Amino acid sequence: MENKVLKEQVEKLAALVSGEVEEILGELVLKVRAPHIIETLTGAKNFPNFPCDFLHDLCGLDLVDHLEVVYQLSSLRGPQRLRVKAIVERENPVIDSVTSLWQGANFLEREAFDMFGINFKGHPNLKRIYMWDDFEGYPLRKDYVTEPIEVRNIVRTRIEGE
Amino acid sequence: MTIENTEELILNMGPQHPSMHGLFRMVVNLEGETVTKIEPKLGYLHRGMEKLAESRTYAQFIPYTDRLDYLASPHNNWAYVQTVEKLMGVEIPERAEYLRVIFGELARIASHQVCIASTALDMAGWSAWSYAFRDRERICDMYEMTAGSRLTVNIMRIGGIIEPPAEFWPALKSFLNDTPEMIEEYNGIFFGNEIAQGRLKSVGILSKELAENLSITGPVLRASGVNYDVRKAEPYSIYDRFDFNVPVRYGCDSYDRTIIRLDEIVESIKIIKQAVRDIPEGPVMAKVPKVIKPPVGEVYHRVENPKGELGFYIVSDGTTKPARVRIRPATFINLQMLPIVCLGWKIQDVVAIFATLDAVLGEVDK
Amino acid sequence: MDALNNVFVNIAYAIRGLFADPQSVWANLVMSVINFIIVVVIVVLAALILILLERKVAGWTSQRPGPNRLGPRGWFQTIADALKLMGKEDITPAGADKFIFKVAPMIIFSLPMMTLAVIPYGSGMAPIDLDLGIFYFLAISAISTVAFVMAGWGSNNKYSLLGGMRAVAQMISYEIPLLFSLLGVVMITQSFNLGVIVQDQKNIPFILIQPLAFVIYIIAGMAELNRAPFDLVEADQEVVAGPFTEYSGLRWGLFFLGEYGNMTAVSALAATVFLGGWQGPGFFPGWVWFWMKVGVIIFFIMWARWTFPRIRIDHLMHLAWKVLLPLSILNIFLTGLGIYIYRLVMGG
Amino acid sequence: MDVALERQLREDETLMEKNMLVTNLDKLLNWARGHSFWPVTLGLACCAIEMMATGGPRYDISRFGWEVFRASPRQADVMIVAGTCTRKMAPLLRRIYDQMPEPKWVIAMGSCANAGGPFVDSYSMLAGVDKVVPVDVYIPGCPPRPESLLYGLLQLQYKVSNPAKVRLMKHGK
Repeated sequence: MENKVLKEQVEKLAALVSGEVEEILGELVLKVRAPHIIETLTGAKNFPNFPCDFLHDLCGLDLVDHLEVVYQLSSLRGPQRLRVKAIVERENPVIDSVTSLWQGANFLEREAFDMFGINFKGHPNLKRIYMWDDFEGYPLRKDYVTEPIEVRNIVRTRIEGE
Repeated sequence: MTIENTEELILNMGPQHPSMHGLFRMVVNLEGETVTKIEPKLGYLHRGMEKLAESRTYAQFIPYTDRLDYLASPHNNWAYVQTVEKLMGVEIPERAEYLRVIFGELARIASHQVCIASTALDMAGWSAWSYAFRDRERICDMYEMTAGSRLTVNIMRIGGIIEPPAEFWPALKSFLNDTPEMIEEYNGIFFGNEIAQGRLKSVGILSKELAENLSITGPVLRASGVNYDVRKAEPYSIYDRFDFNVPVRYGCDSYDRTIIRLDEIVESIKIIKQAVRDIPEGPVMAKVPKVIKPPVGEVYHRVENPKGELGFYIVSDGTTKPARVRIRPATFINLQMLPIVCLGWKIQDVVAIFATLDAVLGEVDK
Repeated sequence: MDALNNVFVNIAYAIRGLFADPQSVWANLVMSVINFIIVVVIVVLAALILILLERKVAGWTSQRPGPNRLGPRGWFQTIADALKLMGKEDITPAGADKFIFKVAPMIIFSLPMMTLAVIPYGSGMAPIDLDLGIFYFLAISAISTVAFVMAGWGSNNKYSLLGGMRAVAQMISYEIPLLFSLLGVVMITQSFNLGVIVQDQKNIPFILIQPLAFVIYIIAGMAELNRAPFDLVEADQEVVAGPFTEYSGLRWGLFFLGEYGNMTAVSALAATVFLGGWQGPGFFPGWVWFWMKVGVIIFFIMWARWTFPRIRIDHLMHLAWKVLLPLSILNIFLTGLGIYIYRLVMGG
Repeated sequence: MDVALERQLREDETLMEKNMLVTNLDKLLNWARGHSFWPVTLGLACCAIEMMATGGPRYDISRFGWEVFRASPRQADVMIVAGTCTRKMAPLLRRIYDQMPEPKWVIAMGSCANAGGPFVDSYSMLAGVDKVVPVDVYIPGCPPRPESLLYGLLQLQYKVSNPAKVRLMKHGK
């Protein structure tokens, strides 16, 4: 019942932002293009009866021909769950930051930037979070080749201030 | 007279610092003893788990999950194997579910004990630290009987769990019998202490709205007055069969964030007692194919880790290795409150607030 | 008994007797040197024993055995530690203010020797029988603040600086209640001389007349010593090791010696002023009683250190200025009132 | 190794023991050093919990007099590298090592510190801390049990107290 109402709302939203709705293993997935992401998430956050207002997780995903940013939404007041996927180009991965909607997206977006090189427009402090600042490449992309062990064993020089 | 050209003291705490629970680093701006700005810096323990998962088979990745939140390793195993089971559609036997709950709750107790211990230690309460570690050893013994390892237990399998040996049950029973005394001791030596209360009470207020906005989960969220626990809200495994409360506190301060763990220990003991009472006989492993090859698809599953919600997002491309394993580390996200909440408090409070978050860097940095 | 009681005094007489004129300058000089050596030995021995005792007490409070492998019951442990510290490299950081950096541990180490010199260890056994004993004691122990600041500043380390600043705030604040708590006793005895104060406790130790002052003294004394729960200066978890962060090897060992020497001195003063010093109900010679009383206070201080969490800096200031200081002033007032009434009644 | 070389080595050792003035002092100092390792708190990952457990009531490292975990590397003798050393951490690890005063020793605790452990093929990992600092004792395990850590420290104690024997052992004797 709840799921049905939620599905209707998601479909309505999908029509608004020209996205697609799928159901994978009992969970609603809404796929949109990157420029619509703020619109979509604002819509999901303000669903009338089942607001998906808790950003659970945000992560990047490499599908070889394109990148995706996956948002896991849920709510602290209900069972509703929604997965929003934003399709980002591989060559020029740019998407709007959602830190204005959820402050909690701060570290998560930095992580996605660090691991996939996705550029979050409007992020207050978009720097590498895990790797050191002059690290090259985006490790979680499929085309990233881990350096051979001989290279990795050369100790890098300390960055001033560390 | 006003003094011009004063400078803030920029203090670099960590990564090697006794109160940073491993390799956390933060750059603190100080005005006297008062904090004006904090910048957390992570990644000194980043081991690239998610990348490693892509070159391991599904079963091979289970031991790696142990090393995420190493204080509650059964929970990490549990979250991961459940996600894979969900992807494959495996039903696991009753007894295995009960055993998983028992080990999960034991891990919760052990993890919370370490949290209480390290909070006490960060405030120089040495005795409280050693009391909690003394009791934790008994849980480590129980792990050891079953899995042969004390910390990184690797206890769960895709489709089941290890059957504990016969001597596990008396050990568990005697541990459960001693818990009331244990809780009494923690209360006496740490929570009842005037200085400890003065250090923790009404310090580091994390309001309910801020907590929700920052995606904070777990005991930290519940200490801010939000009654949300995945075990109740979206019962996984067999949590819907047990009668337990979700402890909620409304103080939003460091004290509540710490003592709520003691409340959770009490509830966990309740759950274990019920599980021991109800546990059926039977097999502990489901029929799972030798080569685990989930169908193409993706699944997100979360469990209530002692530190917050631990989520696994697995994308399968139909081969024996996952295409992407995303770990949602609870404390990584919870840490975001640090720069906001600590402002205006003393440097000593920052240490205490950080301790109450119970950050485990293995999970934060992955 | 008497012979045992006076064994050290008699030895001193015997040594003086070796000179043609027992009160000559030369005899006094030799006695001073001997006294000095004795005090140094007391400081070093106290530190060696107390460090082991501390580790044993730490073990006891946290249900561990503590050091027990090296020698009988682990008694050689501190000797090994001390020898090891002597063999360590002595690092002076490049950015340090070298003179201040090197002088600070010496000052810290010299202070307990100066203070312990006026304590009467037994009847007639004060190395220096000073008329202004308490005054001298407090004045000298106040210098340690300077040494802490020197160590904190000289190290050129932010943690050290923070620790040094904390030391100033804390030790100056607690100096005042410490001083005021002793004034009650001085009012009763009408003397600053520690020997006289001990003599006056022949019938009743002052802890029974001045219980409030004793409590204030112990708390303020612990704060003066930077012992937990007031160990903000060298708080491991916040400022790494405070002013000592950059010190290594023997220099750091001197800080250690100084710390434990100071602890002995503060406990010795407490034993002298409040617990009756070497006065005891017999059984043992007076100097044994004295050290037993000192031991009890030291044990209490250690016990508190391993049990209590660390206090916060604003609570620390609150405790000093808003609780201890008014209470100590109240104590002085009550003592004065008591003396007045006593005189009225006794017709003094 | 041939017999002649071995004999020569032994003679060297006896010569040193007999003729060097400082040998006896050295012996005393080595005895002291071996019984008073003060570790620097360098808990990197999972092994740190076992290191803490070693300090806890059950295993109690303080029996041996090694419980004085110093926060400042300046006052420490032993660096117990407990856990995974990543490439981001490696220069800092080296720096902490450099800050320790001589004589100093390093114990690599756990598989990660020994050789990278299960994470060795990850992009951010260093395959063992011996690439950064000279390691005296390797303790295997993931994580090693507290008893293993104590045993490793005892081995280090043996090494420190008997430098001559250890020098000979290095040549396979």
